[in-house]
Amino acid sequence: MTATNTATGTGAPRGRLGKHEMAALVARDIPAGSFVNLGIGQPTLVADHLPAGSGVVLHTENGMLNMGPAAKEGEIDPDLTNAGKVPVTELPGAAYFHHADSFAMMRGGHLDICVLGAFQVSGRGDLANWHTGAPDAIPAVGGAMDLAIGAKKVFVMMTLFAKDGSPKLVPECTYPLTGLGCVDRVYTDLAVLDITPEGVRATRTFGITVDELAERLEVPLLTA
Amino acid sequence: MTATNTATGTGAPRGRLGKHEMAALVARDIPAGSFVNLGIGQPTLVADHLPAGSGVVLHTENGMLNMGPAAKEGEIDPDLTNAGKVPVTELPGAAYFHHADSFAMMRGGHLDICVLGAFQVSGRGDLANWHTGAPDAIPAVGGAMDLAIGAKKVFVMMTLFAKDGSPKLVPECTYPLTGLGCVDRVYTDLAVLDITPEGVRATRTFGITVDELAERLEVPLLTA
Amino acid sequence: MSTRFFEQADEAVAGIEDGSTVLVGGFGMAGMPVELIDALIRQGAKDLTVVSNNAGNGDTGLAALLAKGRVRKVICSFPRQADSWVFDDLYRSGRIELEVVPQGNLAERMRAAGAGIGAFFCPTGAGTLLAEGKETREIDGRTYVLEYPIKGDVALIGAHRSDRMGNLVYRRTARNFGPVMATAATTVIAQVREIVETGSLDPEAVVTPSIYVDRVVQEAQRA
Amino acid sequence: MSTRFFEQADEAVAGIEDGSTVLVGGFGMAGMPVELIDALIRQGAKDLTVVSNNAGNGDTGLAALLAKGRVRKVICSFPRQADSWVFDDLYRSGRIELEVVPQGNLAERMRAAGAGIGAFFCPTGAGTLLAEGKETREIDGRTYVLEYPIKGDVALIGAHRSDRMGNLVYRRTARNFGPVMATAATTVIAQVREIVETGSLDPEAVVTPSIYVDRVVQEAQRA
Repeated sequence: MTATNTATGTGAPRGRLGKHEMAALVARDIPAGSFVNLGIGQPTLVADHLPAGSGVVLHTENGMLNMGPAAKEGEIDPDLTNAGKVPVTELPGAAYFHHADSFAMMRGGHLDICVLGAFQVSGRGDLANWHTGAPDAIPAVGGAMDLAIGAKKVFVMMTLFAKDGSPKLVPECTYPLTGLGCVDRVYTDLAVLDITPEGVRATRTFGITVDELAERLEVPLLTA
Repeated sequence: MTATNTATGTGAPRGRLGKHEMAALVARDIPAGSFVNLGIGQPTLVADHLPAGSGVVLHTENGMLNMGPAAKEGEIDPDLTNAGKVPVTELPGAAYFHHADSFAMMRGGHLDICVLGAFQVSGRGDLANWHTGAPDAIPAVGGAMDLAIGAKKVFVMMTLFAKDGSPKLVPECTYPLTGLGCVDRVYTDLAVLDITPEGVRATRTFGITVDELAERLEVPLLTA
Repeated sequence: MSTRFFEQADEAVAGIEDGSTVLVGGFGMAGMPVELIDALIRQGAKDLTVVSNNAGNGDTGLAALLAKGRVRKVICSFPRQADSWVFDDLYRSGRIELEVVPQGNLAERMRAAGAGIGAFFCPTGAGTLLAEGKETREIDGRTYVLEYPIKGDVALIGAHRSDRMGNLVYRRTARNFGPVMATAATTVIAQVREIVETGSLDPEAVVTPSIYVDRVVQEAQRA
Repeated sequence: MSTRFFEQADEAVAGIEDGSTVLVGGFGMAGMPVELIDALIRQGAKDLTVVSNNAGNGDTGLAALLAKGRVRKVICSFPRQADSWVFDDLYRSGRIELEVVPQGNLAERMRAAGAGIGAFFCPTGAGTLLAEGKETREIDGRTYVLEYPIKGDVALIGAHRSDRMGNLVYRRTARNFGPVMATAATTVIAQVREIVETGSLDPEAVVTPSIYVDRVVQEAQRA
């Protein structure tokens, strides 16, 4: 699964991961029994790749632990949605709580892992994922800042380069920040990047070598 | 009930109230439907004088609303006590909550009335009821400070004079304070005293005139 | 004081004054007190500050209140949605103020209002746009932002059941902001699906005790 | 991570280190995790800071732990009781430290630890002995005292039931400090009367979700 040669775009390096492969990769790195929040968008795909019996418990910030998969036709309950307002289901052992208790859980460092999308991540682990900074954009933050600072580990899932070819791993975020120094690991289509106190380390690459990668990034990559 | 001639001690003015009469007086002043916390000691007697159907809801700070009377033989449940650790009972419509929620309720100003005992009350409504200040005393505060600052109205029940004859309504408390400017009304054996921004007003007296009372106190009494 | 029960949502929202801060429960449609919002539109109070997670969807409910020009300011975490065109238009034309608050701060600031906390140091948003101009402090090596309570004059919330005392229970994730808002407003008005006899709710499972609930009205129309 | 279940209280308390801060639930005997305290005595950890509402009663439980000289400091709201002779004696002879904290501050400071709050301004105790030396601030005309979190290395709590995931429910006023302490300690150990199948607790009535519970042991002996 880690380095299958699935080209997902023209001109892309062979071996680059698609979003489902990235999600599968994240899922494999989540220890059994973890309490996890999956952010809106791509991170929700991670749920589909968690092995049965993993005992991973999903949290949704609108007030629930042990959230089940998206509701199918006939299962939809308007009182039961995830943070993206998509109807979901309840697993045995679920618990409901109000918003202050839910965010206390997040902000108090009780979630083991949170997986978020991002516009940019800096080499120091700063995260930008809530605001494009465009002057006419209406700012909307939701729970992004709370998730960013709260979980024990923050994983980001994103493509490593934007559509215009610019890297999304940057020396300094140019988009407005969500949180400072909060990201632990970045899962991208081309590499898994650990943000460490010493710097950024590419622990796995997909269809590209670390040297090739280093050439395309302004953030230096640790080599050992 | 307000001014029966029940002498409760030798040398006491005729008409001075006993503790049950004081409790009855407090009970009569609690509006129907109020949410009330009765402190440990004499204030708990107030519950016995609330008329049936008053709809007064009792709060106990160890996590319950709609507390019922003390448990009788055969009703005792070690999981159900009041703040004085006395076994109590549950009324229909009760609710349980944890300590942080219970004190949030108190400190957030949601209780209508709290009735407390006191060592001293100052003319400005400062309360001293937790610590004798004796150098060898082990300090113990419990919920006294939270109750003092939290309820919409704080009523105190106490004898107006200590056993040594010194008044317990004082210009400045000499005992360590529980709260500043928090007392609204003081029910004593000799008078009901309202603490107002203008000063202390004796709204009712028992077996003593306001002038006689004024003579025995260092705190001036409003006369109009 | 005792919870009052009303037959009509219009009676339940009577007396809401111009200039009020109104906390509005719900996350998406779950827990949204739609009938109370509709009644507030008919009631006519204006110059309102609305505190809610979102800033209205489609053309009904909160969006309709906004469309009538009754709202001066919105305090919310996520105003921008696919169907938030009413808010978008008002905002872009400068006809409404917006304070964007991280969702957890929104909840915690209302909790603080309800719990008598004067202000609190919170890690969320430190170093970001949303903390600009706010007091910060380093505590044990971490940067915190000082946040103040958000108190409502009125809260409009949706719950599942009320007993005849006003004790409330919610259902699933429709619980969301309701219990917090119920602690944070001077007058709390709940729309419920069902009113049940006192004593029929499990005292261990009451989420909002009656002390927080001023007025209750049963939904006229169930979704 | 997943809650672990133990057959014996002695196994459940294994690994508590000397010098730990131990939060101990209960208000009087209600919710007091007696078997865990007894196991902690056998386990032998010393130089402990104990955070609990009281400072031990009679000669058993917390009082027995104190009597063994294992506790360096007690943080509590009400140490002085009719039967607190063990604490009284240690305190008067200078063999134990005491921090007296208003009961609401005790609860709220642990809540803050669990909720990621760095510090909070609180009205309780302003102008009294217990706020001496503490930072104060006037906010909207009222004086508040800055209070810091109390975080535990370990919490020992008593609950009524646990399911096989570690979700807890309590019973009546035995709930008291348990749910708050469960959020505020690194390792949370619960003694329960009954372990039930996952799915048999009402998800609306779970008070302490399993995320907060590290270890569970069923009481060997029911009161």
